[in-house]
Amino acid sequence: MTTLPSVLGTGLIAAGVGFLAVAAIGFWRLPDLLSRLHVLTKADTAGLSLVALGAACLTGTPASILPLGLCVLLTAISGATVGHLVARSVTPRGGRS
Amino acid sequence: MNETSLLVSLPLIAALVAAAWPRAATITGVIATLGNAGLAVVLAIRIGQGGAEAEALGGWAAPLGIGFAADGLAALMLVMTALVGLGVSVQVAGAPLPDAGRTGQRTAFWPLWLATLGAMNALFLSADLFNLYVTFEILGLAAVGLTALSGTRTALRAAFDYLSAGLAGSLLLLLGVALAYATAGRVDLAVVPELAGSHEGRVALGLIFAGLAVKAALFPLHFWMPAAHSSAAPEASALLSALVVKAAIYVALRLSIEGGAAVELLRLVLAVAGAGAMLWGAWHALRADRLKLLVAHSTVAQVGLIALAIGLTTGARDGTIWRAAALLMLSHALAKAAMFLAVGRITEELGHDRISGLNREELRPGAAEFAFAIAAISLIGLPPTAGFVGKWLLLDGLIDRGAWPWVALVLLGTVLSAAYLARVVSRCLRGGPHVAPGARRPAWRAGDAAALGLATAALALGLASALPLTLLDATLT
Amino acid sequence: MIAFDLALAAGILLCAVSALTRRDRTASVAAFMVLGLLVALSWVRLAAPDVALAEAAIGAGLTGALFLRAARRLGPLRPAAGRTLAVPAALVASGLGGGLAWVFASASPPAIYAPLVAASLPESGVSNPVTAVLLNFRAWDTLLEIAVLVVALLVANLLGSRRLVPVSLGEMTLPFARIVAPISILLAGHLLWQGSSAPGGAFQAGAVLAGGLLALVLAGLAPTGTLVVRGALIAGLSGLAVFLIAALGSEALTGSLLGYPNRAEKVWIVAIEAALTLSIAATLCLLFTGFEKRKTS
Amino acid sequence: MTSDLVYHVAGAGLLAIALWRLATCRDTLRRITALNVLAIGIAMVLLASGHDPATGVTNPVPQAFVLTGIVVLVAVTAALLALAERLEGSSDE
Amino acid sequence: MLDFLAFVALLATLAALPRLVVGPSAADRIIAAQLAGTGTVATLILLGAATGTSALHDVALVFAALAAVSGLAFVALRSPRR
Repeated sequence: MTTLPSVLGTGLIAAGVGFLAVAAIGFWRLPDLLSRLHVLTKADTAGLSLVALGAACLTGTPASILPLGLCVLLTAISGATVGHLVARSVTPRGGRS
Repeated sequence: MNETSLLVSLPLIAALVAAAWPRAATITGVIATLGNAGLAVVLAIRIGQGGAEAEALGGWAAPLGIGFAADGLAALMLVMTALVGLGVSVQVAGAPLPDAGRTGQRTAFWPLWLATLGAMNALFLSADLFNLYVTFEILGLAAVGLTALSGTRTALRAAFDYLSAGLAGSLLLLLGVALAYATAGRVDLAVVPELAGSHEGRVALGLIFAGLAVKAALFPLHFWMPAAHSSAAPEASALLSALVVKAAIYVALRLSIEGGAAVELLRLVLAVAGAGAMLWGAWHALRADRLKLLVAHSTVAQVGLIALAIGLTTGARDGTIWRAAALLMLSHALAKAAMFLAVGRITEELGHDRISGLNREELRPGAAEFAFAIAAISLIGLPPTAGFVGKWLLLDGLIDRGAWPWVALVLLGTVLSAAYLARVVSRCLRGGPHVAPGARRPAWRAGDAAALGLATAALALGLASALPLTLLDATLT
Repeated sequence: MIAFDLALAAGILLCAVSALTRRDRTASVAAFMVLGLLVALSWVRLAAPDVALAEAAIGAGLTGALFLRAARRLGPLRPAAGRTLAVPAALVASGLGGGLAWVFASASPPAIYAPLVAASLPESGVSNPVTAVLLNFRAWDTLLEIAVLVVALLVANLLGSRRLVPVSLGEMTLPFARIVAPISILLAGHLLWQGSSAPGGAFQAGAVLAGGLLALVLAGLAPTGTLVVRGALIAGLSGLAVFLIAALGSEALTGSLLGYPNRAEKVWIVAIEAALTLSIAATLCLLFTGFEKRKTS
Repeated sequence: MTSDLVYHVAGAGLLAIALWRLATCRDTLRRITALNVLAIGIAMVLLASGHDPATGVTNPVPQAFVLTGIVVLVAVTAALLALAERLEGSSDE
Repeated sequence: MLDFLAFVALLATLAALPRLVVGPSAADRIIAAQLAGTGTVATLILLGAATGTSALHDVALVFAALAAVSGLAFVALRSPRR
C-alpha cells in the first residue's frame, strides 16, 4: 500500500536511478577522460547511495540495512580509489602536477 | 575398505604427497602405482568370479546420487591402465625426465601422472554423465601438464592446442549432458537408452559423441594430436597415446553398449570417421620422416580402427564386435606404450629420431628395437598377439554379418599398418653387412625393461586371451 | 519483466560479440568483464542466486584480473591470416545456434530431480538444496572439481609462469585495502556459514577471500616471498587432502564413500567446506600471482 | 513469449558466437575468451532448462552442475592463460 | 514500479557499453567497466527489493567488495614489465 516509507523509498530510488542514468549519459557525451572520471566518481556514488537508501526504506529491516550500507561504502571507496589511480596513471608526473 | 574407493582416492592422495614433498615424489609414485596395480588385479579377479558390482556413493542412489559401476569392461580398463602405468613408472623411476622445463622440477612428472591415474580410475568406474565430464577435465589438465613437461616451445604450443581442443571437446560433452538433462531430466548412464528414443535425446548423444571424438582425436577432429604426442617426452607420450586417448574411446564404447548403438546415423558416422582415420593416419605414418611422428600418426590410425569397431557394434549384449573393440583397446595400449618407450630409448642411443638414419653401422640393434618389433607385430595384428585376437574377433563378427566392405577396409588398414611399421622394423633389425664388425651394443637401461615388459604383455595376452574375454563376460547385468 | 530480460539478453550478446571481435585487447577483456556482470544478473533472473554469487565472486575478482594480466603480457593482437572461412563458419555456427535454441526450448525436463531432492533434503544435514547436492548427494563431483583446481595449480607450478611483481600504487590504496580486505574476510565467513541454509558456500566464500587477498597483493601490501608461496601451495593442496580423508573416513564409519554418519552430516559438511574455503582462496590467488620462473642461465 | 525462452535463445546465441570464433580465430587469448563464452552459453541453457516458470524455482541439481562447471572453467582458464603467456615468453627468447 | 526502475537501472548499466567499445584509451574502457559494475550493484539491489530476496544483497555486496580488483589489476599491471 502507499504508506509514507514506500512512497519515500520509491522516490529515492527513482532519483538514484536518474542519477545513474545521467552518469551513463554524461560518461558517453563528455569529451575527455578526466571529466568522465569526475562523472563516474560523483554521480555514481550519489546514485547508488540514493538507490540503497530507498531500498532500505522499502524493506525496513535492520538485516537488510547493513548489507546495503556496506554496498554503498565499498562502491564509493573502490570508485574513488580506482578513479584516482587511473587518473594518476594517465597524467604525467604522477598526477601531482 | 572397498577396492573401488581406494582405486579412486589413493592415486589422488599420492599425487598430493608427491606435489607437497618433491623429494619423496619418486618413491611415493612408484609405491602408489604398484598399489594401484594390486588393487586393480584384485578387483578384476573378484569381478571375473562374482560378476559386476554397482555402488551408490554416499548411499544416494542414482539418478540423484552418483554410482560406480565396476563391471568386466571397467575392470579390464583398470588393469590396462595399471599395467601401462607400471611400465612407464619403471622407466621414469630409472631415468628421471630431463629438466627441459627449466623449472628445476625433475619430479613434476609424478603428481601429474598420479592425478592422471586417479582420473582414469574414476572415469572407468563412473556411471554418471556429468561426473564423466568432471573426470575428463582432470584428465585433460593433467595430460596437458605431461605434454608440457619437456618445456620446449613446440611442446608448449602443442600443450596449448591440446588443452584448448580438449576444453572445446569437454564443453561439447557438457552441452550434450545439458541437453540430456533438458530432455530426460537426469544424467546417470541408465538414461542413455531413453535418450536414443527421442529427437532431442539423439542430438544430445550426438553432441556427447562429438566431444568424445575431439578428446579421442578421431579423424577429422584429430588436428591437435600428432603434435602433442610427438613433441612430449617419450614417457609422457606413452601415457597420452596409450591411456588418455582410451578414456574417451572407453566412454564411447560404454555409451554404445548402453544403448547409444540404437542410433543408426551416429554409428554410421563413427564407423566412417574411423575408416577415414585409419587411412589418413596410415598415409601420414607412411610419409613421416621422424620416428615419434610416425608412432603418433599410427595412434590416429589405430584409434580409427577401434572407432570403426565401436561404430559397427550392434548393441547386442552378446555381440562379438564390442569385445573386439575392448581387446583392441587393451592391445593398443600395451603395444603403443611399449613402442613410445622403445622410441625414447632408440632416440637416446642415436641422438636423433629420423627414420632415414635408423640403421647405423656402429650400433647394433638392442632390446629397444626388439621391443619395438614385438609391439609392431601386435599393432599389425599378427598372431599370437592380443592385437591378433582383437582383429580376429572383429573380422569374425563382420563376416557373420556379411559386412564385406568393412572387412575389406579393416584388411586394407592392416596392410597399411604393416607397411608403415615395416619402415622402422626393417631398418632397425637389419643385421649383416650393415653392421660393422666392432659395432657396440646399446647399454641396458630400465627403459628397455619397461618397453620389453609391455611388449611381452601384449604378446602374452594374445596367448592368454581367454582371461580378458572371460572378464568381459561380466559386463553389465 | 520481459522487457528487462530482453534488454539483458541483448546486452549479454552485445558484450560477447565485443569481447570476441574487438581488436583492442583491453576492449575485449573489459567487454568480457561486463559480460560476467550481466550474466550474474541473468542467473538472478533464472532464480539461481548460488550461481550468481559464484559468478560475481569469480567474475568480478579473479577472471578479470587474470585476463588483464594475460592481455598485458601477450602484446597486441596480430592481424588475422585469412578471412575466407569467416562467412561459411558464421553461417554454420548460426545454424547450429538456431538449432540448439530450438531443441533446448522445445525440450522440457520431466521432474525427476526436484522430488528426489525434496524428499532427501531432511536427511542431508543442510537446508540449502544446492549445498545439499554439492556436498552430500553429489559430493563426489565436488571432490573431483577440487582435484581439477589442484591439477591446475600443478600445471601452473610446472610452467613457472612469471611471478607478478606489483608496482607501488601509493598511499591512496591504503584506506582501500584496510577496509576491503577485512570486509572480504567477514563476507567470506558469512557466505561460508550461511551456505548450509541460504545461498553461499565454500566456493563462493573462497573466491571472495581470494578477491580480497588479490586486492592486497595488487596494492603491494601482501608478502610474496618464496616461503609464502610455498605455504600457499600447501594450503592449496590441503583442501583436496581433507576432502579425500573425509571421504575415506566416512567410508570407514558408514561403509559408503562420502556417506556421512547419521545426524552428524552438518558437522562433516561444514568442516569440509571450511577447509575448502581456505584452500580455494589460496589456489585462486596462486593461479593469479604465479610461481617463480627459474632462469636458465 | 516467456523469459525462459529469452534465455534459451540468448544461451544458444552465445554458443553460436563462441563456436564461430573458435573456428575462425588463431589468437590464443581470443580462443580462451571464446571457450569461456561457450561455457557461459552452456550454463545459460542448462539453467533455463532447470527453471520452472510455474513455481519460479530452479532445480538445485543443474545449479550444482553449473557451479561445478564454473570452478572447473576457472581452473582450466588459468592454466590456459599461463600456457599462453609462457608461449609468448618463449618466443621472445 | 520497482520492476520498471530495475529496468531503467539495467539500461543505465548497458549505457556504459558504447564507451567501453569505442574507448579511445584503455583507461576509458576500464572506467566504463567500473561504471557497469556500479550499475549492476544498483540493479541487483532493485531486483532484490522487487522480489524480496535478501540473497541478492549478498550478490550485490560481493560485487561491491570486489569491484576494485580488476581496476587495481589494470593499474598495477600497466607499468612497464621490468
